[in-house]
Amino acid sequence: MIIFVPAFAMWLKRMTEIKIAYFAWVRERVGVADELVTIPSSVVTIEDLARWLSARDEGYASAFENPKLVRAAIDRVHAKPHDMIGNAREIAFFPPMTGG
Amino acid sequence: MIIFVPAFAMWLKRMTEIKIAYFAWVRERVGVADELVTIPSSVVTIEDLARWLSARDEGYASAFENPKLVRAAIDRVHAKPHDMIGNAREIAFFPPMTGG
Amino acid sequence: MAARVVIRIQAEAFNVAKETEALSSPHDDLGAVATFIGYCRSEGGRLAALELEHYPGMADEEIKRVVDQALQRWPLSAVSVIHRYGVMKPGDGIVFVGTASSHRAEAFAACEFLMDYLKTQAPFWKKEHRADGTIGDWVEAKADDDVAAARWKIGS
Amino acid sequence: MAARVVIRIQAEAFNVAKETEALSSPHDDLGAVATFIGYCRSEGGRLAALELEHYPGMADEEIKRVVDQALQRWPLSAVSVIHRYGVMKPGDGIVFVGTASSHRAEAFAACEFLMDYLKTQAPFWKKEHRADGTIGDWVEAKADDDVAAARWKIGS
Repeated sequence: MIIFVPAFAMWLKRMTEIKIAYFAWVRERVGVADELVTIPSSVVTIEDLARWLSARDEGYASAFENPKLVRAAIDRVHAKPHDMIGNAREIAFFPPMTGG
Repeated sequence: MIIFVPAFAMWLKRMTEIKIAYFAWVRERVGVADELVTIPSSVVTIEDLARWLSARDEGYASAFENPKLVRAAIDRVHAKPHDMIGNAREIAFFPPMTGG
Repeated sequence: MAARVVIRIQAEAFNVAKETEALSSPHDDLGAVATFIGYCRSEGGRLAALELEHYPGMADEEIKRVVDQALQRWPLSAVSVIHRYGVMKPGDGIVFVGTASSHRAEAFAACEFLMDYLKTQAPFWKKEHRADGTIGDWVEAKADDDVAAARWKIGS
Repeated sequence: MAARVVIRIQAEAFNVAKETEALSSPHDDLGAVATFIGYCRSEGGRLAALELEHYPGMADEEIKRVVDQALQRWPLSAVSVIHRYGVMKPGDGIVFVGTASSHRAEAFAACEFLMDYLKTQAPFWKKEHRADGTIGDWVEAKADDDVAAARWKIGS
């Protein structure tokens, strides 16, 4: 017998909802600066997330068309394509940096 | 027959008279900051000059006792022990530099 | 001796004199201060401005990480990193990096290390505003910069 | 473009702000200014002052030669070298070197080159004045400094 517990369901939902931020031309192509996204459990790594986002529409597809040109950060720390998203609260995608 | 020409003698004298300047502990050991010296024709190189000066007195001898620690300049350009004095007007002796 | 660290991400111009003075605030064994200022260039008149976008949440944290690496690597008495964002005109200072140490080799190395890492690691992006009034391209990262950063042999 | 060169040998203190500003005097393709300031140290309280002797006739000429080498080697828009002589107290600036170029690598390299060469080639000598009031020794040249200068592979 399964008992439906609303509080537990909300916690589950929060666990898979994540903030994604975009910068520079990645932001321009995607069309938003940041968004809250509920990602499926099949999306485990940064690379998975980029692929999953690319399938959304042409803007995302264009942003991620050359994965080598897109860098990522997990919770504000530089990350690599195979790094796992885990319990991250904020993922960012952006081109190679040109500050300084 | 030799004709004595005073003007020519003065020119000869000027040719062999040279200013020598000393700096830092070389100056302190020699005891003067600079001097006009008439050097014999046997003194051809910087090394010769250092040896010749060393024979003058204890102060000079002490200044040049370790030739590796004394640097020289000919007419305000760094020189090496075997460089020739030639028609130089100013020779300087000093320790390795410690500016900057 | 704890190092005096200044990290600022700001829209306003910085005052080079004030920042340099702060690095050499009196302490008896300061021997060397190295500074670097990066300016907005017109690229031979082609550009009217550069617009710098940044990742506000991350920029400060990432620069702090880079500064911490410098502090672990060299004996520094002070480090300052100031990076601006927003629209810069040619001649405007974009970044100021300064290091203070007892000896010159350490001050120079740390200053250059910080600049190399800021270029490749700090989340800032430059967009060109052309002299003809149109918006230009995003500046592309240079392979040279990665090479410069890589010579310090610290993993990113 | 002719580089703007400043070489000064002086007893008076220099103004870091003014000297740095002069290096970045507006021109559109200035991208990078690197500066270095060398200070008088107390060596942990041991020294009351450093007295700098110099060879007035040669110092200016020798620094000019070193600056010319830097200008031949790197594309610089401005170079400043200011070296003081006389008695310096701990914390006093002794030397200011600044370079301006389009890109940072050139500005840094030229600035460090100039400092390395000033240390081993410019006719200046430091004498210690001890904190106990006595006159100390002449500072000995460091083998390190010759190594630093030698890596630029320019004959002295």
